[in-house]
Amino acid sequence: MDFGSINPAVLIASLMVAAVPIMLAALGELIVEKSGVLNLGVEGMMIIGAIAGFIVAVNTGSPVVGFIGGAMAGAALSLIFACLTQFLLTNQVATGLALTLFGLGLSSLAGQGYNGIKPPPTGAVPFGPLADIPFFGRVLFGHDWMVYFSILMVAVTWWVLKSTRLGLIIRAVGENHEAAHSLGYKVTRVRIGCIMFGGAMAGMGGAYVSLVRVPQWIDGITSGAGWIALAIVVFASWRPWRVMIGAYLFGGITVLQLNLQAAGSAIPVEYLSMAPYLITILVLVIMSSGRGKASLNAPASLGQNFHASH
Amino acid sequence: MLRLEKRPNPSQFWQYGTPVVAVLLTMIVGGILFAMLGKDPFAVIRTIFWDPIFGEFAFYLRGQLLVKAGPLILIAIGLALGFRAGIWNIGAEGQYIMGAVIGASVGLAVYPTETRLIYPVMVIAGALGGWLWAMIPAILKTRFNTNEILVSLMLVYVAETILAKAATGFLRNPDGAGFPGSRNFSSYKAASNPELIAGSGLHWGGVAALVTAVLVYILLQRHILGFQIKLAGQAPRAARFHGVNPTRLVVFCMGLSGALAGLAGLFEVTGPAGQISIDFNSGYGFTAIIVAFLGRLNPIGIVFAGLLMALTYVGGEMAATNMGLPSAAIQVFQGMLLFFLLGVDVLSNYRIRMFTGGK
Amino acid sequence: QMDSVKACFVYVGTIGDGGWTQAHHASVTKAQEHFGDKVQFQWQESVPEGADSERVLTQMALGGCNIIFTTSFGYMDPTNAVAAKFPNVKFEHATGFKREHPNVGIYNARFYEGRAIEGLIAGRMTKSNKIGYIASFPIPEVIMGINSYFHNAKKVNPDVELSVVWAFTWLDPAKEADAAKALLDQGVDVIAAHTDSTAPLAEIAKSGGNAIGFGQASDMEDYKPTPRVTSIIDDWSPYYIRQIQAVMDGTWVSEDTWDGIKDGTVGIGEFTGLPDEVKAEAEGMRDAIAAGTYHPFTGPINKQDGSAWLAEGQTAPDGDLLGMGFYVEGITGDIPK
Amino acid sequence: MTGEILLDINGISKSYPGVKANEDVSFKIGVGEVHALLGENGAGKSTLVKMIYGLVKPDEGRMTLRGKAFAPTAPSMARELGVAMVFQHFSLFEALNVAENVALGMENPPPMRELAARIRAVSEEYGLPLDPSRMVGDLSAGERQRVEIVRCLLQDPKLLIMDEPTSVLTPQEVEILFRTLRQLSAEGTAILYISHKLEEIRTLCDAATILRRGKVVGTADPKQSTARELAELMVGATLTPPERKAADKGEVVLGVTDLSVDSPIPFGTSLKKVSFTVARGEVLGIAGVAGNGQDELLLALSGELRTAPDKVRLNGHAAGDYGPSERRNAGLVAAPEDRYGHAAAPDMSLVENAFLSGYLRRKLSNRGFIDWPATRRFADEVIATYDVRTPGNHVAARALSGGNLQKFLIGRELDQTPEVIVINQPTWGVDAAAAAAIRQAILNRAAEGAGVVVISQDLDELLEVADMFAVLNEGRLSKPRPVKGLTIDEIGLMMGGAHGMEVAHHAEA
Ligand SMILES: Nc1ncnc2c1ncn2[C@@H]1O[C@H](COP(=O)(O)OP(=O)(O)OP(=O)(O)O)[C@@H](O)[C@H]1O
Ligand SMILES: Nc1ncnc2c1ncn2[C@@H]1O[C@H](COP(=O)(O)OP(=O)(O)OP(=O)(O)O)[C@@H](O)[C@H]1O
Ligand SMILES: [Mg+2]
Ligand SMILES: [Mg+2]
Repeated sequence: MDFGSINPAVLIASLMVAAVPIMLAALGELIVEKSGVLNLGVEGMMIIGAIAGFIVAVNTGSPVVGFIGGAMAGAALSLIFACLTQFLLTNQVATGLALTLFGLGLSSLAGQGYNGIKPPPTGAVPFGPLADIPFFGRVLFGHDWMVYFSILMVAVTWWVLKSTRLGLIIRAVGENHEAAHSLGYKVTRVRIGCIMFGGAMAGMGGAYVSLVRVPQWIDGITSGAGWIALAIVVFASWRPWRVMIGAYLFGGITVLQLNLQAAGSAIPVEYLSMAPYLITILVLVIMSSGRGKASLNAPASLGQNFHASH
Repeated sequence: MLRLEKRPNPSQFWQYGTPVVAVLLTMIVGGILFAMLGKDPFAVIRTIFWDPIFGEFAFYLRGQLLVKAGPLILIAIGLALGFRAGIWNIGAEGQYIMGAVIGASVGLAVYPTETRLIYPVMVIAGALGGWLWAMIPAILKTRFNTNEILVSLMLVYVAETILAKAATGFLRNPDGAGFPGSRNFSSYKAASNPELIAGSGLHWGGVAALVTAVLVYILLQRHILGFQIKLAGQAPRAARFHGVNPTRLVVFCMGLSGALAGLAGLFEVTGPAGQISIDFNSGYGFTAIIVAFLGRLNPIGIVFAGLLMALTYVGGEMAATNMGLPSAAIQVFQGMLLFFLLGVDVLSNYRIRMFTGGK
Repeated sequence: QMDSVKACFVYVGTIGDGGWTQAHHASVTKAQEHFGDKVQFQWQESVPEGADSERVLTQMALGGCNIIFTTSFGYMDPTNAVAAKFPNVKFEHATGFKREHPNVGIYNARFYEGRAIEGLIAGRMTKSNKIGYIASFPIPEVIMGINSYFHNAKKVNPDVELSVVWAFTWLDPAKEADAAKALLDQGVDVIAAHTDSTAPLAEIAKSGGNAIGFGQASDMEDYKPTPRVTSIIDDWSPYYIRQIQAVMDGTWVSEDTWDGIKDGTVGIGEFTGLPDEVKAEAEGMRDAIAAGTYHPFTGPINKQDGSAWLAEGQTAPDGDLLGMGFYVEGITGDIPK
Repeated sequence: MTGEILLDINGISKSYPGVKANEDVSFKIGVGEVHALLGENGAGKSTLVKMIYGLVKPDEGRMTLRGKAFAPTAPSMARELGVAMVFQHFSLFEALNVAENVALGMENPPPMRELAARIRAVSEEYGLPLDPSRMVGDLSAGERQRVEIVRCLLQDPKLLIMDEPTSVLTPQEVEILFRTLRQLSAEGTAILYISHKLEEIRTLCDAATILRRGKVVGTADPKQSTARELAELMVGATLTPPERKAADKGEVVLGVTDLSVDSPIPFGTSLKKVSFTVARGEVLGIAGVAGNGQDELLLALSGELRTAPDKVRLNGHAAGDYGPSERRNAGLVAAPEDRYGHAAAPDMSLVENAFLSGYLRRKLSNRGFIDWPATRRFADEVIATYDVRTPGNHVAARALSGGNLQKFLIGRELDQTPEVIVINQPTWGVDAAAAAAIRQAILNRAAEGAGVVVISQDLDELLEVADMFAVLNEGRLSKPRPVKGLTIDEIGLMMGGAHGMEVAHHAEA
């Protein structure tokens, strides 16, 4: 095998970009799950974000506005999920799956006429001479602003969950919704807020795919990234920094397998292309098998609906 | 202000009424969508729901409903058993592929031997293939407490790679000039799954689906295993108190749903699809999840849901060819159907009350 | 002689997939413009290969289509199966090899001719002597393209090395972009893609002018003048117009058509961003192929394992190409089995 | 006591579908007064206090607090006006630490560091020491209650509502709690105190209001009334204690030796070397504060948790590795504490619930196929024998009131001709009349020769039904002793004292 020709700086820089969509979506889902809700519709919200972000960016000429549009579209779609699960008490698993189906179809409808268009470019942040530092320049200072924004969001979600009253309330609602309700917290309202935040983050992640990663609009452009994001939340045992690690790991494997191919590695291609999924499964097994802190960190009322009886 | 109030007992009326309400609501909102796309909503709805059954070409399309619904029903029934027990196998697509690949491999390995034994052996191999693929998440769940939703889903991607490898490599038709795809089973009598009654669309897969529906209905209504499945889903601790072994239940439900998905794959690949090809799987495993919920996780309901879903596909295709409706619109339509069904389901367990002011 | 003809098309993707289906649909639109009201056009997107396609074909045949084009390899068996039941309807299957009934024709395009021109440009333009190819699935069509690309690059630049990345997908833009990026990271500076989206070009565009690529299936003119330096444009419209006209005239017969640059089916996009002498050389090859004076696979060519394939001056027989399952000499790595 | 009125409740009514939870309820609480609210299960006590706390909105009626109209629309509003509440079922978050739990119950909590210091200070002051950084899931029930109380104290409440605070405490812990409450009362905080334990009410409270079926049926001065008078006021009838026939002890039917199991419940308590025997005709009462391994013991006896074969012996046969079905076959029936979700499936009908545990001993299935007619007959038999009030056997279990469901579930187990009966909390949340009936049924089975294990937190109940008495404390079982001659103080010591609270209080006093 020829690892020698793979430049680690280049590899790390690539994986940081590859990880942005799943990282954003996984952070959003982390907050959703922390509040006790399991939304399996991440893929649908991502792709709606991808098309909405694309349409907005193309029509306004501003990628920034595009990302905001993607976030708003993701949040709007998640509102369907929120209404169904929080008011009509539908099964969260089924509703999430329906959301994905619906999002895929809707994005394709909305995207008609946007094929083959180039979106306005999201350029690298100008770091000037910093970018020329050997190794670190390439790894740290050559990216577009969304890469830094995604890392910032990791820090923000971590800080909010750990150190703010809002975070405390979110965790309380996800831990024991009956008790939170008795103390006078609006369980349903908190959850709807979290679901919409999750939708916005997924939408923004999707917009990153159509505006930066690819960048263009094509049906089904997110191709399963939402599912990976869900896996990463479990992998991270509901901790923001680990979401970052997980996203980088998955992004890293994806990038590495292609790099290995390009470098003419002797590992059969099929195994390389299965590798990201197999390794994800392996990591899930390792994370969930410990009966330690990781499993206790799962929100206790995850996936259960709450209905205030009075 | 509207408020929900839990019914002491689930409403019998709404249990049957909700699917009808859901379909009607979907027609109304779907109609608005079609109108927004510039199509005549009434014509589209008629094309989707009426024409395949009563229209000009109904003689052909009615059979096709069965062809399309067969695998959906077969897979959905297996999934529904698991869903009832709170076991979320959403990787049926992978099990479907593996059933087809393994079943087809067995048949192709003995090509061109013509004996009556081949097909039954292939059927068993197909079920086994799906079963094995489902055992991976089952065992990881029972041994390591790994989330089966994610594992079964990841395995779909792995199965797709194996399928590509099968189509371009180990199962490739040696007489196919190097093109991808296996031999076509329609030209290998002993291993094929033809229409049983010409023009009816009924093949062994459809028979299996109907038989399975009846058997599973009996299982759920009359057999202790069915009772245990329902119990485990509704009250897991009560199930353990009753004496259910959760590990065994996971293995049973995952295994059964995997085997049924594998069977569906085998029947499909030897029948309507005809051959292993790179993209022979067309999402039945995922659509079946919707069918399972549409059928309210009840085997008889699933038969109707499968036919309804087939109707939206077949009718949707007609609307697409004849009226230029984008295929995505049908997908949106199906998504809405599921939303409405899940949403109005609340009526069977809750009453809606009007409150004047206040709480 | 028919007054009104209904021509129907079965697509494997959506008409907005940016690649294969979009190119077919663009050709259909051209044919539509050509015929105006005389021909009624119908199409169905996203038809899965297998049982669903058989139903769609039957529905179309029942619905009065006079000629049905099935535009993906996977429709081969269903096309023949339905054709057997509707002898009065003409069927045209793209990229396959089976013609079991007199009402089935098959058609394909000699994309390898375009790959040869891309190879020539790659051989001339690479500075690192590393050129890349993003491949979809290991099937003859793709292997043929890889061989043509590499062989013609090597002819003008004996030092050139080829990296192939198998994406195992026809369309997955994120993966295609990653594949392009991986190739760029490995120092590759010319990339041809046999997948459908513009993602590889978009990725190359980010490299700041250090690498080039090609339009695939459509011109992808958004990336002109670089990184897209030329393109292979699938233009099926000449064929569609010809066959539909034949149905109208009552002169349609089953044929096996493999058109190339000469017939306009393989369009070579405008050359942009190339030095004049390379551009001239590429134009020369294009014209020679069109004139039939140059065949991209002209011996001597050995197989990867060193065994002889084509002798000096011999050109590849179509049969060898259509079933191609080997690399030519000089390519490293294995075809996934 | 100044005699100044703090809270005036006037004509409050609240209806739920099918029940009037409160009807025209009126009474007054003075500043610094300890006021008891008495009533049977379902009398409407919790509903009333939830209205005072702003969690439920009354349909009718007015309240005034210090003479000003008081109509809280949310708990936060009630808290701001000086009302604090300790819930009947804890409102705590196991995966959060003490300080976070406290912060969640406060309107404007100070920064965590400061809050932790204040928790320490206040908890010391009232003799309820707490470590703010500990995870609540790791605390004992008594400690958890301290968290609830400290949460209230930090807000300087004018009115403290306590909904059945002592059901989870040891007698010594109750004593300490009472000292705290008296201290608060002396400082001018009024306390609204709900309990079924009438002796407690008599020692603690200054006044009592008695509810029956949502209505005020009387007031009493607890200090001047006997417990029996109070009880009869609550029930509205005279009570007869269960009667027991003296039965001969037979041979040992259940033997447990050195049983140690890890708890499968998050934050649960593992069992440590539990040993005891039960003979035919004998009733072993196991007392203990909730969360000391009762659930685990039931699981280990019912077969839901398996152990090495010789740890549990049924009729002399090693049965530790038997699952629930095998143990039923061997003659053991069990009734878990949690009716909704463990002993019964709430959404299933009574018939299905009858099948749930009765299918083996009542032979309700044939080669795996369920005999529904026979199951219906079994359900009807239980309904008739145990006076279960229900519209029919087809209704969902959750549609029954708690007491009626409990009668059904106990009856389901007792009507299987069992040889060993294990029951956790037989009368939890069941009113006096039904409780008496259930206890009588248990004693009847013992008289017929079954060995019985009753796990309960209600000492009075155990003293009433048990021959032998043991205490489960942090997963360890004390040596069973004959009930005759035991004193409450001895029992309290068996229950593990006050988990170190005493020390703190004495130091302060
Ligand atoms: N700034 C950082 N960059 C990279 N890794 C970090 C950073 N901060 C923390 N980590 C690592 O990420 C992992 C998870 O940290 P995270 O902050 O999500 O956990 P936490 O919420 O602090 O949980 P705990 O309270 O158990 O520490 C740890 O292994 C930690 O060492
Ligand atoms: N949210 C609710 N919905 C419907 N009915 C309710 C609700 N809450 C209470 N009830 C009913 O109102 C009545 C009074 O209940 P409440 O909880 O106030 O009784 P309680 O006196 O506190 O009883 P316990 O001693 O068991 O705690 C009961 O019949 C109960 O079933
Ligand atoms: Mg109460
Ligand atoms: Mg009570």
